[in-house]
Amino acid sequence: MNYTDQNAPPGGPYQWGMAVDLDRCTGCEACVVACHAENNIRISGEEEVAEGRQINWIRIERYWEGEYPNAKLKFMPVLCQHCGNAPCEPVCPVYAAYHTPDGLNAQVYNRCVGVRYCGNNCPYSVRYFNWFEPHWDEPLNAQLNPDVTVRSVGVMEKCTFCVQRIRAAQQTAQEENRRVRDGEITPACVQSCPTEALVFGDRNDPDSRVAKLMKNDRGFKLLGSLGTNPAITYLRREK
Amino acid sequence: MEITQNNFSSHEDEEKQAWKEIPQINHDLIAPLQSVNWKYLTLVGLLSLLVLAGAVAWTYQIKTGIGQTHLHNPIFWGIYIASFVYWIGVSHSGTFISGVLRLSHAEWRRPITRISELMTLFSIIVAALFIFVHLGRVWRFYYLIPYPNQRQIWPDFRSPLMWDATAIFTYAVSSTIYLYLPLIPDFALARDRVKGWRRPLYAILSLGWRGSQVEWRWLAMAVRIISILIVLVMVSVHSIVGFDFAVALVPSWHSTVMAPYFVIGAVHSGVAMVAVGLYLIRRYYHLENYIRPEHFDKVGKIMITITLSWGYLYFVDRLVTWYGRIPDEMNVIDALFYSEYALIHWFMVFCNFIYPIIFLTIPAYRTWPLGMMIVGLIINIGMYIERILIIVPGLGHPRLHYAWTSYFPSWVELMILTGSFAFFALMYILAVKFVPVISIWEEKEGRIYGRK
Amino acid sequence: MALILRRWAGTLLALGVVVVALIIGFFYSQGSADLWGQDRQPIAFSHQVHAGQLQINCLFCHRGANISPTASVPPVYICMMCHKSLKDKTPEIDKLLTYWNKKEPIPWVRLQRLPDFVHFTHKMHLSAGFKCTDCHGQVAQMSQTPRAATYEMGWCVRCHERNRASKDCFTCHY
Amino acid sequence: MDLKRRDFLKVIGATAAGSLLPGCANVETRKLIPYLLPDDEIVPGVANWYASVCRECEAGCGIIVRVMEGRAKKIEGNPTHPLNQGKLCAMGQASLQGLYNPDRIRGPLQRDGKRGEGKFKPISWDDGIARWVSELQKRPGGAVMISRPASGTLARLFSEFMRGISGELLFYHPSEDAPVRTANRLGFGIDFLPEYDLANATYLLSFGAPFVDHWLSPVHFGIAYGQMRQGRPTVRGEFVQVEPRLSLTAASADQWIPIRPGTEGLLAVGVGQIILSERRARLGKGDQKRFEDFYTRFSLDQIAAQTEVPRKEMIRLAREFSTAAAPLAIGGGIAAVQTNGTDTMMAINALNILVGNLGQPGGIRFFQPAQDFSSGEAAMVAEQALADVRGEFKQGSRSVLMLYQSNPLFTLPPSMKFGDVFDQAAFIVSFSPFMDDSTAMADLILPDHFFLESWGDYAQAGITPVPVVGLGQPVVNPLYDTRPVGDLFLIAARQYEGALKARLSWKDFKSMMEAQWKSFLNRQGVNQPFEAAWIERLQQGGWWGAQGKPISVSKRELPPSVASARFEGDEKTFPFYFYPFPSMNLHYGQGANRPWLQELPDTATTAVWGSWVEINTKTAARMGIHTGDVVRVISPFGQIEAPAVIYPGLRPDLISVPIGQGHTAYGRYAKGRGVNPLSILAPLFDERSGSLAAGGTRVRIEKTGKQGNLVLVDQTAEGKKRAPEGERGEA
Repeated sequence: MNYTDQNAPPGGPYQWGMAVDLDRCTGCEACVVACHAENNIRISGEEEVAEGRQINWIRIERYWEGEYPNAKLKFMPVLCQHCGNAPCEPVCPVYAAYHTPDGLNAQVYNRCVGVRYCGNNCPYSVRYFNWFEPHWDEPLNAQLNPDVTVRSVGVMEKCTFCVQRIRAAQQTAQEENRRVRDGEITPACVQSCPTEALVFGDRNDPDSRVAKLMKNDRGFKLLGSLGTNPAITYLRREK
Repeated sequence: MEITQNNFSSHEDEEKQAWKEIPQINHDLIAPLQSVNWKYLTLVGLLSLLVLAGAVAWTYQIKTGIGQTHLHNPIFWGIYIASFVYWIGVSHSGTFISGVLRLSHAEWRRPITRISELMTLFSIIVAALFIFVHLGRVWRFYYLIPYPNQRQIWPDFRSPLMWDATAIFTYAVSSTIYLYLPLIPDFALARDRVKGWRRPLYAILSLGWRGSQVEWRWLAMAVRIISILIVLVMVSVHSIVGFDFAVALVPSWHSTVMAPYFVIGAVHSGVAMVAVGLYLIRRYYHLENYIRPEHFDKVGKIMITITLSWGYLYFVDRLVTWYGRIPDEMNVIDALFYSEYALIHWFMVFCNFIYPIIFLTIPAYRTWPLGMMIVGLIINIGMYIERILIIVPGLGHPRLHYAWTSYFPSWVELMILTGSFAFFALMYILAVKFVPVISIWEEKEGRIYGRK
Repeated sequence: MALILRRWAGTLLALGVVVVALIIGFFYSQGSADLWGQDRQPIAFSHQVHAGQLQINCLFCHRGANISPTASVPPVYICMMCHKSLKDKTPEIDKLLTYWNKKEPIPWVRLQRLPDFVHFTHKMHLSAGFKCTDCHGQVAQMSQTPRAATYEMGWCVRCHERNRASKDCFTCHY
Repeated sequence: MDLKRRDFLKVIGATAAGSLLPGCANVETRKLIPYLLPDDEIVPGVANWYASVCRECEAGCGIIVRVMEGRAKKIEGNPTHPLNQGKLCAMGQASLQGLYNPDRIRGPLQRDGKRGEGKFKPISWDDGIARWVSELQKRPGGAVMISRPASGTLARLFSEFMRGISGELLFYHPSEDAPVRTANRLGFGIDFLPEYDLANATYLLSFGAPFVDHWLSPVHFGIAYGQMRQGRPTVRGEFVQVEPRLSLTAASADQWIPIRPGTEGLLAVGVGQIILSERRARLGKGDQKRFEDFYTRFSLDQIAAQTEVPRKEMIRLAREFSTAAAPLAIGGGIAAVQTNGTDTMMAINALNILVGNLGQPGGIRFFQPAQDFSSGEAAMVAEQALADVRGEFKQGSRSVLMLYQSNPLFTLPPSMKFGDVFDQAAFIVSFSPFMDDSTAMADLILPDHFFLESWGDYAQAGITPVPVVGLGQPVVNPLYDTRPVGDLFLIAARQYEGALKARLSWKDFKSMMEAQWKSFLNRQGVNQPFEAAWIERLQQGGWWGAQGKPISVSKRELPPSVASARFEGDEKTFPFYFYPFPSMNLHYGQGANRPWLQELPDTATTAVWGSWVEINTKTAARMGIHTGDVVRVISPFGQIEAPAVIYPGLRPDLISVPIGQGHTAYGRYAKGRGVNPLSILAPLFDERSGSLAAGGTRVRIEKTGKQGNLVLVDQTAEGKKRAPEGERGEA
């Protein structure tokens, strides 16, 4: 029997990361619904959205550029960047926001007391707060995913890179005493993306798709000038 | 009775004369503790109602969720934090004035110190309250307290909020001591003069003060030491509150000037608040003989200095941003100067800078108590707005423009806000029925040895 | 007199401290422990008889334990596998039969529970070589099965420390 | 997969249910409810994945459904399915909220009170079916069934049933694709759709084809688009979108050409003419002459004038297109929903003929779909056919209306007066699982299972290079007292006096399917025992064969004439073109009762939970309209009011409104929300495909002075924003 820490797998630790190819993204928002389905994200309802309280762990930001007839519409999927040097982490007074050894920016719901400093300090505005107790009209709640906590009122939440899928894959790998294979883990958004604009993998594995894409010369980090060292690399759109 | 000043030939006569005044002083300053009229009671009733309303609103917010505010992504902080900062600011006045003036042996401080020290205590209580009002899960507040637990988790002391907690706790404790020490002789005085249920209480609080030489010497020393400490603590505490913002990544928060700027801002609102307090107490306790126009004049002069330094720091902060032309920062500046927040912003500048500078520089105005109170009010309004304008526009203009938004408080927030002001006032007027609002022994000391 | 008063002050202070301590303690217990009582089961099932005297393996009934996060309670069908053939009649067994005949599941009362924000997997722990009794106690000697441990976080963490398992929050809380 | 063994599975096992909230003590989770019977497939806490077919739109993607303790948790694409290769769109994933929709019809209902009052009272299944059958019996040949396009066995069942009672079966589904299909039939003489090989194209010239919004199969073409852009090491496919409104698809294009509505065909002709005249055409001997005759009929200057695309622009397009290694021209969307839709599509196909990409990689390739899998003979019809139905009811030759998941009252403009059918029909029965606008008018409602609860198969007609028959199975137990529509029809057949009994003698729909599959698999030369083969198909989610050779297209018809489209309403009083476009996530309103889709921001406007009117920036400025102001859109046939959204990607003379909202029924999330732009359309049709010319109505707009509750996720005004530096290419 092996008690090995799943953060210390054979062959060195994992560093999870993602690549987002803006030249492939068509803004179809399949990823958004996939995320809602996988992560028990509440239905905010019209009033709450009007208040600006909708929760989209991944959202498609759109930017209009130029005027008719040269108007251009650009998309950019924005989710938690899982910064290696995350502004949200040190400001949390209770360690609810912290960094895992495998490079995830974790939010521990049951520890959160809701001071919301992390939300202020996130330059990507990807942290979302539970202003009320979530509610699902029966029997919509039958769909809720038992692998993911339903966040109660007063706690901060955000993208986890579908940690439940990561942990599941790590456990199987651990039982078979091997490393997680590239492509074995796909977060809900990545899994659903038709154009394969999103790619997820282990940055520490030089042969992984994501590691290769991160070397692409179209690559850039979102708000890279801030030095947050995100785990997500964007690939610039051509033209 | 009018006290004419320079019609005595020698110190001895003067001193004799002064000794004669003592019983009168004792009587005048103990009197407020005993008289209760219907005006006072209605005021108490009114304030209690407001406080109750605030409490109800808060309960409702806890029951249904923090969503009862109008906060939303990414404006996670609103008037709760603004109020917190504001009240912390007010609290610094007291100590600053009395502490600094004590150390500089300013004679005219004597009637002012107690008034401002009480302010410190109560406003810091209100401020602390807002931390809890702000929490999303206040029933889990104890996660913020460092204590050994079976989870083996401690608070994160890298978080400015923990610095805050520590600083405020320190400050609350020290300022209470600072308030209490000079009270001891007065409590003793009250113990011997006040009848009824309060007597044993005063007895306990006076810690068996007998007024022996030794006791006086110890007291003097203690007060001197604590005065020095309190001034240092005060500066550090508000610097730390400034750090809450300075260390954050939010556009317009991330500025090195924040710490001194917050200290000055605090003193600005604080001293102004003192002016208001002075006027009211003078007016309703008929202490015209003790709080004289000269005192207002002195306070006014301090105000000018503070106003100028506040204006300087504010200007510096904006200038650097404007000169740096960092796009994300400029978005906030534009919002403040030209668009969304322009109106309220320039009103704030008027309240905090223009009005005080124009009028306080007129000597006649400074000796007009009512006018001084008005300045005080205006400055406090301005400073409160200023707190909001530090927090909201920055949050409303995050670096990814997609998430831009704006904010206006909800009725729950406003009710809790009014409640907090009422709570402060309530505590104050209850207090002045219990502690001598002017430090009696210091007053007497002043009369006898002061003019030397 | 003054001396006496000073002593009063002391006692008052002490009282205050005690009160504060009590309040904190109350909130603390609210936060962690699961206080509510252990209701009576619909059928007085005895682990002592089944696991103890009859030596039935845990996994025979709780067949989820080594293949699933949840150990799962046995289907009524499993009970009937034996009780169909067994002839002895007790009121408790009659209850079982009525449930079976009505094609109704038995509403067992849950005694061993973790909050939703804890993701515990039986599978992982069994494959790591733990025994059921390590956490659930000597069930074979209990007629009723109260919680054998607090199941509080501290209890988990200490065990994880002992066995050099991950102490990362994101191992269980997500 | 025998359902009976799961019958007692109604109650859910003892796992930490997702609905338990942190901290809260939740009563029901204090009870452990064990299964009565163990099911070999089911271990509490362990997920099972079942393969099935998505029926949310007409594409028929393969799906796999994650089921835990008998509850469907998540839907993902079936990785082995040739159409969607493991991917799935927003709408498909949201079908879970159709299954668990709180407003599903929970049992058979009959009308209580006047028709359309929406009052219903329960009825037993036996009585309900008996009533339906007797109504049919009473009026032989009087029945018309309007059904959403069924496929495979169900389609066959429907058509045989309706033939048996000598009724009429119409497979109707609102879409912009009818002209595309018709153009292929007329142009190439082929009934099914080709594979548009975007993946290997190097230059894509799209005339309004919204292939990532809702064209044919958005998922399939999404995958292909990704390939076209970055899938190949060296080549990056160029992509030009020609359409009056910058759609979601156009947003991804390298260039957007805002052409005048209804003139797309002319532009195609113009481009073609240039290609010919510059001797870049790759035509066979036979075609050369024909094509020259055709193209020389047009003058470039006139075309330039009508399309408002300058001549040199056309020349550039023609050269880029004809010199590209693998050029491909596709059409659809707004170009198709005009009175000249089919001609336009044919003119666009002609471009493909000119550059000779038929049967070539990166071009248009027809592959033989699965043969001898009977789907009956009923074909898809378009709106015009329903207008004829109205006539039949008027004369009284028809009197019974049967509705299956089709909502004509919502998807047809009132100007077509189809409502009359609902007044005149002697009897209306609906099999819809939801109380949609039309079902609310029914006399009898015999609710179908949701597709995730029922058996079904789907024979793919084109698009994929390999023949595909999808196979759907129940992934969860039925939630309510509903019955699969297939079973209903078989029961009815048994009760119906006449030859039907003999022809439809299966005991239930499942056995009919198995029979069909048995013979099908035999003819495919599968030589396993059926049981094994069947289980295999179920696990795979269907059957797909090997890729054959592209069919060589012999027929190469040109459109008889290409002119700019006709429009209803004169230019003076109605200065604007009007385009009601199928909403990205609600399509033609099917998605409106799914909260996820309602709350999914429309990518371009970020609007949620409602309707809006898109207005060009300059036009809005001219009229003093700001985002959020409620404007009135007036056509000769009616008016609607909705808040305005300033939309830079729109011709100044075009107004567009999303379809999908404005339901009068259809559950709590949809009812009374927003407006239905179809309700102000003129009864204009594209004669050749018979589909509604939704883009053919002219409108004018007025300010109402009101402020609407327009909910935008991106709350700030336009113009202020800039994309982050990296995106702008400065990082």
